[in-house]
Amino acid sequence: MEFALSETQYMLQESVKGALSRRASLEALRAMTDTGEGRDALEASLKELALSALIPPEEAGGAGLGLLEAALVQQSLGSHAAPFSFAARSVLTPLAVMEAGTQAQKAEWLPKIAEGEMRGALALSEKSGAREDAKITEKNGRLNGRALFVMEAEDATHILTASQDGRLFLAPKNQKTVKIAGLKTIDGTRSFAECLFENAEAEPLSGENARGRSLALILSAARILESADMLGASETLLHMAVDYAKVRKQFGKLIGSFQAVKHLCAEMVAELEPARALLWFAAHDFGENPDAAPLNGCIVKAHMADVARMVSRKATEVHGGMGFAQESGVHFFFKRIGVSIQCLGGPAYLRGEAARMQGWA
Amino acid sequence: MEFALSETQYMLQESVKGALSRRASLEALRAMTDTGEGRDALEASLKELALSALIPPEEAGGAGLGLLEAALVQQSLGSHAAPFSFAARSVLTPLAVMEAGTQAQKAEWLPKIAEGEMRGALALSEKSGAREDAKITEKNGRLNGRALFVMEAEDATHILTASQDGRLFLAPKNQKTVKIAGLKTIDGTRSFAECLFENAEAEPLSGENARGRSLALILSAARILESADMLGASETLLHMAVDYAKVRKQFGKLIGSFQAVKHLCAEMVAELEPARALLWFAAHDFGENPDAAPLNGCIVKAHMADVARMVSRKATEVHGGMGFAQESGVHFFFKRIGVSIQCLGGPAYLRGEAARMQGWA
Amino acid sequence: MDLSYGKDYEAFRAETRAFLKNHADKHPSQNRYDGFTKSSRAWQKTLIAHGYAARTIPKDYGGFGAEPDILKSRIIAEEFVKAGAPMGFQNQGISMLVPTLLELGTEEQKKRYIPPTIKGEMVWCQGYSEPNAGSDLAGLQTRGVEDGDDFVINGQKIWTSTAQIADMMFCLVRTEPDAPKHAGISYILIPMTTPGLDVRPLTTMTGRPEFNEVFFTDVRVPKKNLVGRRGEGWFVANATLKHERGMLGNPNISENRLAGVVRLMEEETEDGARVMENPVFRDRLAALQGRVMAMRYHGMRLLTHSIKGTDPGVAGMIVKLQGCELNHQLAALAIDVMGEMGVLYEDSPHIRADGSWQWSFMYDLGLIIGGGTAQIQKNIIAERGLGLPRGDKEPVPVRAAAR
Amino acid sequence: MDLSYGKDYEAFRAETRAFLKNHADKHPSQNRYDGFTKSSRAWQKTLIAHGYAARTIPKDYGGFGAEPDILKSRIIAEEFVKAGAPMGFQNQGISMLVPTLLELGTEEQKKRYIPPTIKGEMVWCQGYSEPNAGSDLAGLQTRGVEDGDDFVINGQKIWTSTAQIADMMFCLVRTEPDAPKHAGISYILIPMTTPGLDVRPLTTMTGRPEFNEVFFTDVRVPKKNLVGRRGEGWFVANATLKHERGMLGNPNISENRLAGVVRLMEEETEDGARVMENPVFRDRLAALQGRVMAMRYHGMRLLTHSIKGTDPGVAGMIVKLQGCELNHQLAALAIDVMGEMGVLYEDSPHIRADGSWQWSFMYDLGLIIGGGTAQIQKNIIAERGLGLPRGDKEPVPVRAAAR
Repeated sequence: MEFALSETQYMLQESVKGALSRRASLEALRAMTDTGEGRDALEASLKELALSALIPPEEAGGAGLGLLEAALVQQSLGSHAAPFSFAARSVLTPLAVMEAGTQAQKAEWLPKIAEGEMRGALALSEKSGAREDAKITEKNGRLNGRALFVMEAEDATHILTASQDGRLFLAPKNQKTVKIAGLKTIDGTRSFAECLFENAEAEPLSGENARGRSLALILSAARILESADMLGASETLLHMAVDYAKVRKQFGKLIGSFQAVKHLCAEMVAELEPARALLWFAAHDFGENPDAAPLNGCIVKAHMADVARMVSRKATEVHGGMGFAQESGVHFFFKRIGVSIQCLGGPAYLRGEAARMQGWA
Repeated sequence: MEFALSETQYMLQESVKGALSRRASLEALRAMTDTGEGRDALEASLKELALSALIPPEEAGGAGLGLLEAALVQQSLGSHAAPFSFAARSVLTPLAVMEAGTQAQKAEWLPKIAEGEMRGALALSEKSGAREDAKITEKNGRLNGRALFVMEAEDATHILTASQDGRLFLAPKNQKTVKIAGLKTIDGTRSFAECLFENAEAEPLSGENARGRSLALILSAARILESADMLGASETLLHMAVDYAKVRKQFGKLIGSFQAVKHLCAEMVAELEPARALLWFAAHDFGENPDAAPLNGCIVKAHMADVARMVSRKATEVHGGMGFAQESGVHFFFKRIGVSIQCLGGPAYLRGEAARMQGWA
Repeated sequence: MDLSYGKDYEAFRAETRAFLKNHADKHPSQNRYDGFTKSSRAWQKTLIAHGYAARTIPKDYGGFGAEPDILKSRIIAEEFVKAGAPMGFQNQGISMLVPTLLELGTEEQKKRYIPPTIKGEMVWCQGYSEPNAGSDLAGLQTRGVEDGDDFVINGQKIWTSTAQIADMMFCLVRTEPDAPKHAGISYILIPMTTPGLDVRPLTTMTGRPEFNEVFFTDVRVPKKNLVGRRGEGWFVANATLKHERGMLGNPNISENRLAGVVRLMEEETEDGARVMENPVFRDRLAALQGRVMAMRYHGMRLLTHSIKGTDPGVAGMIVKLQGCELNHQLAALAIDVMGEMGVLYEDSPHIRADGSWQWSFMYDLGLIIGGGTAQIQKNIIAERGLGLPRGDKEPVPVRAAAR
Repeated sequence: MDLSYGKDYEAFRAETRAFLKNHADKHPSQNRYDGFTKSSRAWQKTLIAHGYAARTIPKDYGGFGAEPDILKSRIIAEEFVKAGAPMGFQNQGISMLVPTLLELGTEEQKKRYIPPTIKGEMVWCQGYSEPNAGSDLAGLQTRGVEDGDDFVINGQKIWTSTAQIADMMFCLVRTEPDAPKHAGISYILIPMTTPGLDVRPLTTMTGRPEFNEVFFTDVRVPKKNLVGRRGEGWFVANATLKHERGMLGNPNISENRLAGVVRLMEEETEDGARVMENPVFRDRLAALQGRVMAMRYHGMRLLTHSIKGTDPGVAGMIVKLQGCELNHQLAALAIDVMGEMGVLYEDSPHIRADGSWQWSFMYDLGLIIGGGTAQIQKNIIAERGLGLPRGDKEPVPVRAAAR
C-alpha cells in the first residue's frame, strides 16, 4: 500500500515545472499572451521532455506511461497557466487510438503521435451537454455537423471527434470540408475553436475493442486532465496569496497576521489537499479499473471545479486591489480556471451524470 | 411611502415582548419545558393582551388587524422561543373562516375565536410535500385519513384541515373518530401531533369566496408566520452571540475583538436585516395583494430558512463550547429554528413551488 | 407601512412622465453614456433647467435650487429608467466633490468649480488610494511640500478611474509628514494638465483599462486649491464619502440582473432542452430571487429612514457587502447557465450579451474588493454596527468606495 | 502508487478473518458497546491474547507486545468493521493515557495503571478544559497546592466525558501560579473516589448528558501521582495529544454516512415520489460524494506518510476541520431529505433511525467547536501549515480534541 507519487512521477513533474519556470514565468506568460513572443522557446524547451511520447507504448517509441503521469504534467502546465497543447494532442488522441484503434491504426498513428507529427485536437464538447445545434453525424464514412469548443485545434493535424452514436473518429484537419474558426474566451492561454464538418473525410477508430465505452473513457480522461489543470492553477493562486500575505503591509502589519486573511488561506489549502488526493486516485485508477473511470471523471471534475472556483475567488480577495489588476498575474489563473470549470461539463451537469451512472436518476 | 412599522405596530410588538420578558425568560423557559411550571402564568399574561382577538374583525369583538401585526407577534414569540400557541389558533383559523366561511360560519366562529373559546389546530402539512401516506379525503361530509405534523393540537377545540381537492374543513377535535397522538421533535417549546380521522364529522368552510385560493392563502400565511418565528429566534441568537463576545475572554482578550468572531457576527446581521425587510413586505402585502401571497410565502420562508440555519450555526460557534451546552440556552432557539425550517415545506420544496408558480417549471 | 408614494408625489411622477414623453426624441442613447459628448451636455442642460439634474444645487452655482426630497429623486430615477432616458450626469465630480465644496469650500471655489462640473464641462477624478494605502487609506504617502504660495507634490495614486479624461483631481496629500497618521493630510484640487503629472492606464482582470495610475513628480499646485484647512483633509474626505453612500449595492441592478438570468434560462439550451427545465438551476435561481427581493425591501426600509432623517443603525452598513456579493452570484449563475458559451469573451462568435455577464462577474469581484474589501466591511459592521471591541492594530479605516 | 496491501499483509488479513470467523458467536453485540461490561471485558481479553487489541503494548504491561505496524492496524479495523465485531476498547485511557505513561511514566506507574486500563478494568477521564480555559487551554486555573507529600486541588473542570463512570482522571493542574502561563502546570493522576471530588452531568444541545463538570474542593492527591516533572504538565499533555491525532475526522464515518443518506433517499418519499427522484437533492448528494471520496483518499495519503514516517506537512492539519464539517453536512442533507420527519426526536412515532441523524447533526456541531473551534483550526493551518505570521495576542493553543 502506497498512496503517494513515486520518485519517477515526482521527477517527471519537477522536470516539467523546471522547464516552465524558465520559459513560462509570469513575465514570459505576459509576453506570450500579448504578442506570442516566447512561445517557440517554450515549445522547444518542452519538446526536449518528449511529452508527446509520454502515453504511446514503448514499441511505438513512447514511454508507455499512464494517466496519472499525464495528469501530473497537466497539473504543472496549469500551475504556470502555460500556453501549450498537451491534453488532446499527447494524451487523449493516443489513448483513443490505443483504446479503439485497429492494429493497423495503432501501428500507423502511435509512432507519429510519439514523434509529434500527428497532433490531435479534441472535438467532444457536444458530449457534455450540447449547446445550440452542435452535433456530429456520420453517413457513408463522412462527417457532418458542428462541434463547439474544440480544444487545441491550433496547430493540430487531426480532429478527434465522435458521431451521434458514440463512435470515435479521426478527421484530418487540412481538408476543405473542415472549417475552423477561433473562439475567444476569457482565458488567453489556451485556444478554442468551432469546427464545421461538411461531408468531411474521417477515419473511424474501429478496432476490436472499440465500443461505446471508448468514448466514455476518453471523456473521463479529458475531465481528469481538466481537473489536474485546475489543481495546478489553484495551487499557484494559493501560493501567490500566501506569499503576498507575507510581504504586504496594511495598518502597519503584514496582512497575513490578520485572522481574516489567515482564514481565507486556510480555507483554500483545506480544500485543495483532499482534492489533490482525489485527483491522484482518479488518474491512477483510470488504468486499473476502467469500468469506474466514467463515474470518477465526473466526480473529480465537479468537485475540483467547486474547489477551484472557491480558490480563485479567495486568492483574489487576499490580494486586494492588486488581485484585480493584471499586474499581479492572478487573472491568468482566475480565468484559466473559469474556462476549465465549464469545459466538458460544468459541476451541475457532471453531478447529474454521476447520479445517472449510479442509478440514482 | 413609508416602509417601516407604525407606532402602533411597534407598540404591539413591545407589549408582547414585555410580557414575554417577564414570563418567558430563559430561566422560565427551562422550567416550562422541563416541568410545565410557569405555563399558566405565561398564558394568563398573554391573555391580557387579547392575542386571540387580533385578527377577527371589530364586529366579532376583534381588533381586525392584519398579517403584519400577527407576524410581529409571532416574531416576538420566536424571539423568546415561547411555548405558546398563536399561529394556528389566533391567526390561521380566523383567517380561514374570514376567507372561506359562510356568513353564518363567520357569525358563529369569529366571536368565539376572539374570545379564545374556539381554538383551531392546523393540519395542513400534507399540502407541503406529504410524507408516508398522509392525506385527508372527504366523503359524504366525513373526513378520513391521516395528517402528520399537526400544529398546536394541544388544547385545541378544532382542527383546521383540507381535503385532497383543496377544500378547507373545521373538524371538532373532541370526537371518537379523531385520534390524536403527540409527535416529539427536537424542539421542546412547541407541540406537534399526528391526527387520524376515521369518518370524522367536519364542517366545510363553504362561503361564497371559498375557492382553491383559500387553501393557498392559509398556507402562505402559515409560512409567513413560521418565517417570523425564525426571524425572532435568529435575532435572539445574534444578540446572545454579540453579548457573549463582549464579555467572554480567551487569550486575555474579549473574543469579540478577534476578527474571526467579528466576522461571524457581521455575517449574521448582514443576512438578517434584509430578511427582516422581506418578511415585513410579505406580511404586509398579504392583505394588499392576495394574488401574490402564495408566491411570497414560498420565497420568504425558503429564504428565511437559509438565513436562520446559517445564524443558528454561527451563533453557536461564537459561543464555543457553551453554545453546545444547554446551560447557555442557545439550544432552545437552534432547535426551534430546526423545526421551523422543515415545517410546511423545506427550502428546496418551497423553491420548487415558487418556480412552478412563476411558470418556470 | 405604505408602499405607495401618495397623491402629491404621484402628481410629480405624472409631471416627470410628461417631461420624458415630450423629450423622448431629444436625448442621446443610454448605451455607454459617459456624459462627455456635445449631445449629452445639451441633455444635461435641459435636465438642470427642468429640475431633473443638479436638482438641489443652489441657483447661484448653476443648479435648479430645489429643496432636497428623496422621494422625488427616486421617482425621477424610476421614471428615467422606465423611459430608457439617460439620467443626469453621475460622476465623482458631481456626487462627491460638489457636495463637499458646498459644505466646506470657499465661495470662490464654489463659484469656480461647481457650475462647470454640473454641466459636464469639467471632469473630475479622485486621488485617494495608493499602492501602499489600500484598505489602510490613511497610510497614504504622496507628499506635498510647502514652497511659497504652492504645494509641490510627489508620489503616486492608483485605482483612479476617468483620470485619462479628467480635467481636475480632488486629491489627498500628506502635507505634515510628522503629524499623527490621520492628521497631516490635506485635500487639494489639482488640474490634470499640471506639469509633472503622468497618467498610465491600469488594466484589470476584465482585460480593460478600467482604472489608472497617476504619478506625481514635482507637481506644483497653488495653496488656494486647498479645500478645508491644511492637515484636515481626512475629515474633508469623510464629508465627501458620506455623499458617496448608496452608490454601490443599488437593488435595481440586482433586479435587472435577475430578470436577465430568467431570460437567459428560457433561451439557453443544453442537449436541446431549455436550461429553465433543469431543476438544479431553477433552485439556484429561486434562492437568488429571495435574496434580490430581500435587498429590494431592505432598500425601501433605508429609503424610509432617509426620508425621515432617522438613523437606520447597522441596517445601513450592510448594503455594499450584501449587494455586491449578490450581483456577483447572479453573474456566476448566468455563466453556469451558459456553460461553455459563458466563458466566451470580447468579439468571439456565439458570444451572449457582448460578454457582459463575464465582465460583470469579474468586475463585481473588483467591487467586492474595492472601496473596502468584504473583510473590512465586516469589521465595520461588527465594530460600528454591533459594538464589538476594536482589536489592537486592526483599525476600521474610512474608505472610499468606487474610485 | 499502489492501493493494494501486498502479499504479506493479505496473509495477515486472512489470519484476521479466520480469527473473526472462529469467534463470530463469541463477542458481544456492537451496539452501544462501551466496554464496561463483563462480556466486553472477556472479549477484550481474547483480543489482547490474539494481538487484536493492546497490540503494541509491551507484554510486561499486559499487552501483546508486537511491533507497531500501521497497515496491520488498519487491516484489523477494516476486517472488524466488515465482520460487525466490536474492536478492542477505544477510550481516552487507552488512546491517550497509556501512550503517555509508556513515554513519560515511572516504572511503578506503568506497572500499576497500564494493565488494568487495557483490560477495561480501570476507566479514565480527561481533566483538561475549564469554564475559562476553552480555546485558551493554557489559561487553566484549577490549582494544586503542595502540602507535605500531597497536592491539594481546588477548581473546576468541564467537558469531561465518562467522568460519571471513571475510576481515574488524568488532569492538568496549575501548581506554580506565579510561573509563566505555559509553565507551572502539572499532569496529575487522580482517583475519582477522592473526597472533595464532585461530578455533575452536563447536558448538551442534543438533550443528553454527553459530558460532565467536575468540581474539586480540597482534593488531596499524593505527589507520586505526578506524571513527568512538576511544572512540565503542558509538555506531558502535548505528548498525550499527539496520540489522539486522527481520532476525529475518520473517513470511514463519512463513508458510512454517505451510504446512509443514499439509502434514506431511496426510501423516503415526498408526495409519493422517492426523494432520490428529486434532482436538487441528487445534486447535493453527488457534491457530498465528491467530498467524501476526497477525504477518503486524503486519509490514504496520510496513512502512507505514517507508514513511511514522513511528515505530511499542512495536509496533516486539515482533517479535523474538513472531516467534522463534512459529517455535519451529511447529517444536514439527511434531515432535509426527511423534511418534517427529520426533526422528530427521542421516542417519537415515525422517527427514523432512532433520531440518530438529528443527534449527529447537533453532536457534530459540538465536534466542530470542541477540541479547538473551526476558527482555531484555521489559525493553526495558516500559521503552522502555511507559515503566516502570528498576530499579536492571538496565539495558537495546543488543544485537546474529543474529551
